[in-house]
Amino acid sequence: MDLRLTDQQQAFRDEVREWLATNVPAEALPPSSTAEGLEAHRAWERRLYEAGYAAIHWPTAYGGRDADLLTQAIFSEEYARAGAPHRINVLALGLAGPVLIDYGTEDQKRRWLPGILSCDEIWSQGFSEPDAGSDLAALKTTAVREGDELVVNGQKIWTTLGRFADWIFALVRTNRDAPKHQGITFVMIPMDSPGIEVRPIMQINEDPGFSEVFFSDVRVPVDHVVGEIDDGWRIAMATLGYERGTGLGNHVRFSQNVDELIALARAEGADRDPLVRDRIAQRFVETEVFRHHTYRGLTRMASGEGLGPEASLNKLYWSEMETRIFEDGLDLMGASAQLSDEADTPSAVDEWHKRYWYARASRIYAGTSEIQKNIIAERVLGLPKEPRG
Amino acid sequence: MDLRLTDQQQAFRDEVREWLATNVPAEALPPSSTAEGLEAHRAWERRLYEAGYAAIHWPTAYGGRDADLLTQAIFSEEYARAGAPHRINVLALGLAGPVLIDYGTEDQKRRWLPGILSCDEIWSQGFSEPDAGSDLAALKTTAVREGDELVVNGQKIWTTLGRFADWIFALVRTNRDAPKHQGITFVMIPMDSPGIEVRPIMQINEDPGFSEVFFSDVRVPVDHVVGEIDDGWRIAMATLGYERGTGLGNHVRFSQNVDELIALARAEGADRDPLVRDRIAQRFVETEVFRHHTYRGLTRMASGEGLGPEASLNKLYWSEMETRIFEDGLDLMGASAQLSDEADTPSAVDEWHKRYWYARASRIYAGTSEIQKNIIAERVLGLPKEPRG
Amino acid sequence: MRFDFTDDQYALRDGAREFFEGECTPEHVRAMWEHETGVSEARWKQLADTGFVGLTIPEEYGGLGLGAVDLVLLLEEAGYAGLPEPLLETAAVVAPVLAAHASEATKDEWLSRLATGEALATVAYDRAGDGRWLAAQGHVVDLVLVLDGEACHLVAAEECTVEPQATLDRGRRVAALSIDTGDATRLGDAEAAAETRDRVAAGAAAVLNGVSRRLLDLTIAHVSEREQFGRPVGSFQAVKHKLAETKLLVESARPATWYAAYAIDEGRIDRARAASVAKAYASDAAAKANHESLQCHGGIGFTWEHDLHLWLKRASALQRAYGSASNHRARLAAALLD
Amino acid sequence: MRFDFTDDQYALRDGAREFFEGECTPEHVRAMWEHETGVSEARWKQLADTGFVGLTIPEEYGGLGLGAVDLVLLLEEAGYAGLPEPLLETAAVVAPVLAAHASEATKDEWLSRLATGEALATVAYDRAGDGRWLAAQGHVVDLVLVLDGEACHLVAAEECTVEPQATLDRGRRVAALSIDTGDATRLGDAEAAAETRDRVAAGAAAVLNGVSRRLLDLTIAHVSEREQFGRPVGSFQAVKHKLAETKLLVESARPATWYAAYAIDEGRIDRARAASVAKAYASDAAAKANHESLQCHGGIGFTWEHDLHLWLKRASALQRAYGSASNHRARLAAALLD
Repeated sequence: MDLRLTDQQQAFRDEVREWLATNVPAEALPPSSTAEGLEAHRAWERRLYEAGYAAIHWPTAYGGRDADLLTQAIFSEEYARAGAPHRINVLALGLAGPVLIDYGTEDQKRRWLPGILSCDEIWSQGFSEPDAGSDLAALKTTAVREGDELVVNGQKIWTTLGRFADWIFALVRTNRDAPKHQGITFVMIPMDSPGIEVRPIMQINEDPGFSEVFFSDVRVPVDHVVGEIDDGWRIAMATLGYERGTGLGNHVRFSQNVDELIALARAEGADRDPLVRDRIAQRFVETEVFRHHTYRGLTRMASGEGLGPEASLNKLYWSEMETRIFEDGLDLMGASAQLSDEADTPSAVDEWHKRYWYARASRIYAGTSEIQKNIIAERVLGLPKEPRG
Repeated sequence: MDLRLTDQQQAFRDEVREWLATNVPAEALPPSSTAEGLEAHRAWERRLYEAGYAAIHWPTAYGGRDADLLTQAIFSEEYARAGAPHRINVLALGLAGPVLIDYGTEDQKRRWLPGILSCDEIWSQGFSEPDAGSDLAALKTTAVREGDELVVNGQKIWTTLGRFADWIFALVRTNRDAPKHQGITFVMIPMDSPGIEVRPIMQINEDPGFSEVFFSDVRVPVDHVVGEIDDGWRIAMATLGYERGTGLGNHVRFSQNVDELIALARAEGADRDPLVRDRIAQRFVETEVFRHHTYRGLTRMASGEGLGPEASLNKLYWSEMETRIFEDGLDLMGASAQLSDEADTPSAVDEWHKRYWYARASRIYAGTSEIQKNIIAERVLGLPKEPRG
Repeated sequence: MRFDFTDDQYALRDGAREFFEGECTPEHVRAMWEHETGVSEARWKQLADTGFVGLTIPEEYGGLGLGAVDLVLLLEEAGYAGLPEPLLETAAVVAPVLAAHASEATKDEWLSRLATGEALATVAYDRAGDGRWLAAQGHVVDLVLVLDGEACHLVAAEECTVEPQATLDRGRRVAALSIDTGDATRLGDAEAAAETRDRVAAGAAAVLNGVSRRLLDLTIAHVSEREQFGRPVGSFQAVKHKLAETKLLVESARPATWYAAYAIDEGRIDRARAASVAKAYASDAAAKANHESLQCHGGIGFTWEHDLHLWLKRASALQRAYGSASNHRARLAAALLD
Repeated sequence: MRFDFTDDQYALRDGAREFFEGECTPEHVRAMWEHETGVSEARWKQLADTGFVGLTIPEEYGGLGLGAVDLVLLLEEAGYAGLPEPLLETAAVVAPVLAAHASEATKDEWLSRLATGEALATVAYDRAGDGRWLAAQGHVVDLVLVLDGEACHLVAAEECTVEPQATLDRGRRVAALSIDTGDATRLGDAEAAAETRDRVAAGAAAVLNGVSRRLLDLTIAHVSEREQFGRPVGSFQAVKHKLAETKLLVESARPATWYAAYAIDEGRIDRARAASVAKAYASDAAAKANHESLQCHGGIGFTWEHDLHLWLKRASALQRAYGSASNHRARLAAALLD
């Protein structure tokens, strides 16, 4: 066991840290859900791109740095520590790009990868549907081949940046007669195609970050299909593996959250209250445990072992922990937690609420906590499956 | 809403209170799991009987007082408040007796009711089996009719006072070809019948209160069957209704437990610790809520409404609450909780452990907490049933 | 010994339920979110006309002269409906405290106007960090009852500095009030303050119980209909058990709250304990209902257009207002251990 | 950056596992419950002969000269096996503290004898209410390391008044010791005491993690086999989710504990925090494992003849010994907030 960095890793850390110290905007950018904020975020992404930090995990051949997992983790940690802006094109950098690299044709790579890297083209993800939910493969959006085109009809939901995205990578059903997990195709669709309508979803935290996307006879060239027609489920499943590198800096964020909780307790004059102290200490314990768990998983992945179903332990852990952290913050505020804006608190109450609802959403998206528990029970513990209804 | 007692009820309360004050032994009786303790408990039951308190809920015709539910509750509360000895023949007074009163022939009533009332005959219950557990109707003990006798073979488990009991009322399978819930018969079996072997079960609290009972070709006269052959499941289900009167004094006991917890906190010098105070207050809240819940249920039952599946809310509530009370006590003791005897604590650590394990057992017996939740979900909330495997 | 309501009390409850089903639908509640003041004067007037607002006001002032037990089921229905108007503050707290502790002159000045719905009242119980008071619907009320430690004060709203606040739950807005109190504003003695505290706690518990019931009902409806993996979500044991646990808490909170109302009406010796027990338990039950209901709804529960959040936010606010569960436990601990 | 053990460390772990599978089966543990002292001298001697007891003792005294990271997996296996002998106290605490802080004379007197298994040691960390110390296997040890606030003391057992206690877990007995400490018995400075405290916490966490794993494994085996309502108990979602939650806690506790061992070996600045994090989390994980395992076993888990209770009682004892979760959280709160 050796948690020190090599000289080379240390040098990379120093380089990243210095670059971020120089380049991270002093003021937080406006929210990317506004047109103004989006431009500011695009400019920031462009800066990252020019410095070679846009996608360090991509192969060098496609503009990345071929960074190994540890190097990615170092970058993610420093990025989180610096409080740098959230990444807006993560779905393209983390999912669409790697899918193209692994499954795309050379033409497809040339067409799409550069725009992803430079953030000239923003991507959204078209997997979820209203009637599918946790049961992703129950998707109903259809694509019927007519000559060299697919004609797409249906509806996607929970697409990020839907209003601003240039492209959507979507799963569509190309064969209704095939079993549920077959007959699904992975296709890239321009968001300005005729027949696409985007309706923002107003969320309960009043954030319009997600949209519904409706497809009516949307015509897509067949060469926008990645992989083979009817073979999209396999690719969709492969994207789950790409997510393994995405949470590497999360533990830094959670530790920062506990620091904010401590600052809040002090500001509320509650830091001598033993009940508050006990809860803050418990949140600290949980974030520390998560940090060690992250490093442990990192080592396993770096040595070529997949996390496999144990990724569910990770997801379940942090989403539940995050909810508790923000709920504790609201409890600390007491009756003031009902306000939606209060300048007195160190972290504005608004911001707490927003993050609290996000945290609660994290128990739903990317596999609900209940589904994670099923996976752990059946695939980690080996318990017998439920009888099918 | 009127929680006052009528003059008549008040008079009964005073009478009971006075009788208990005069008659309850100053020293706790030895455990009824010992021969000596059993005799002492029998003597106490006899005293109750002679004073007319053995089974006040039974009809006057059979030696009871025809007491309504409120009167029963008054008796149970006073009994608990007085710290009177636990009742040893509860299964007979609460289940076998009422079954006989409702389903027995006149001969059967004459044969068994007097011995129950006077505690001359002690009864155990033969429902549970090792392979049945929560799924009571999966019982396998068989009874084959041969002339005027049933020949019983099989095994019962978790029978109380098995070693000392004179009789056992048992469910046996008389028809193997019938559906699971049919072909079951309710029968009274003398425990001194040839072919019965009783093996005490040593529990993890080192209490040998339960036994396994093995039946090998045990011959029982057919007139010991209550109701009709093959119609025992209906009677077994009816006994669930009889239990409604049995928990009426429980809330007094739980409030006493919280008082003991407070005394323990003081003795451990922990009563100024805000974390301890918060937990004790929570236990108080829970016991108070339970008390009100009990009175509410009592009023509903007294006005002729059955509790029905809401009895599951009650069972779930108290068994979980009781476990927390005793777990808090162990936490208060800290490292000393690992000792199994320590004279310094106000309630000996031994006693806490014993009650802690009992409390945990209460989450299993008479329908596990999980089964109670199923009942609440399906029969109170009306949620759809699980598909059958 | 009868732990139940009378037929008259149930009839009042049914009347309130019917009224809310007509006049306080989710659409009505939603409309208040966008409304200028967030309070419907018309609905309040109607509520007053039916006698609900003046329920606890003596008949000589135009009320029904009833008590906390008569009101408690109405408060629960108000929570169930998501009523924006300050029925809790006006009818469960200010009116009865005035009736019991105010001078004849003060009663003459206010009680009839409260009964007719002409005047609204609120309670200043929760303090903001800066010495101001947070008061529900403080921006539209006429009268404020201030609970300041061991003393109660009565202040006309026009004598306060009133600053409306942005609130998470725009169906129950809060204003920050700066209030000058002194001997001139004092109402009654320490008993008036103690009684006020208990009425606030018990009343808030009753409203919370209604909110929790609504959260549970919305969720039962959703999981009974919504299918995943070819079966209703509500047929999964994990979902069942969550909702069974929630039901247990919510159903247990109700008799405890009813008892607190009874203890208030009867001046029982355990009144203060009963009120804290009710608010502590109801708050925790609401937190559980909040958690499980959103989780069982999945993504749809996070959308503005779904009604769930109207009650999620009410639950979140009332759970922490008027003394959180841990505040009330601390009060109980002092009573039990000191 | 490598958060993993070396092949050598895994080989040691495998050796320990194999040893325990042969010499510390449930039947062996059970035998200790009825044994006169509850400690098998023969097994301890064997453990010493394999080098496990002396693992952390410098080679010059006949040990292997290894560290806390090398030992931590062995402690976990000891917990998994339910080992009655004081490996935690001797090898994880007393030996390394002596090696680091004792005088040459003291080291000469004790370390070789500890390494050969000739002498046993324990730690006096938990106080009984009456000023005595509770010490694991205190009735059979030769040497006692006392952690008294900011000071460590080393006392020969023969100089203590030793009173064996009845314990819930007769596989790990406890004696009450009356100990005279003073300048003559003091060992090292405040740092020695701090290090001792951290070694106790981290070591106890490691053993607890093994206990929790065993509880979970016993339960998985049971619910996979036991049928109710025509299907394995483990196929019910409620059971699955309980055990998934337990697995989450237990698996998360392990890397945190390994890190604490690493922080001890490396003298990291967050050593004290890491040790408290490990013990707090491992204690709560053990409490969860204790709860769910017994519940999932149903009635059979309450019987003396079933092995489950051997680990239930070990979990219950170690969860509260050497600083409970809330004790360690209080320590962390002081570090974070004061």
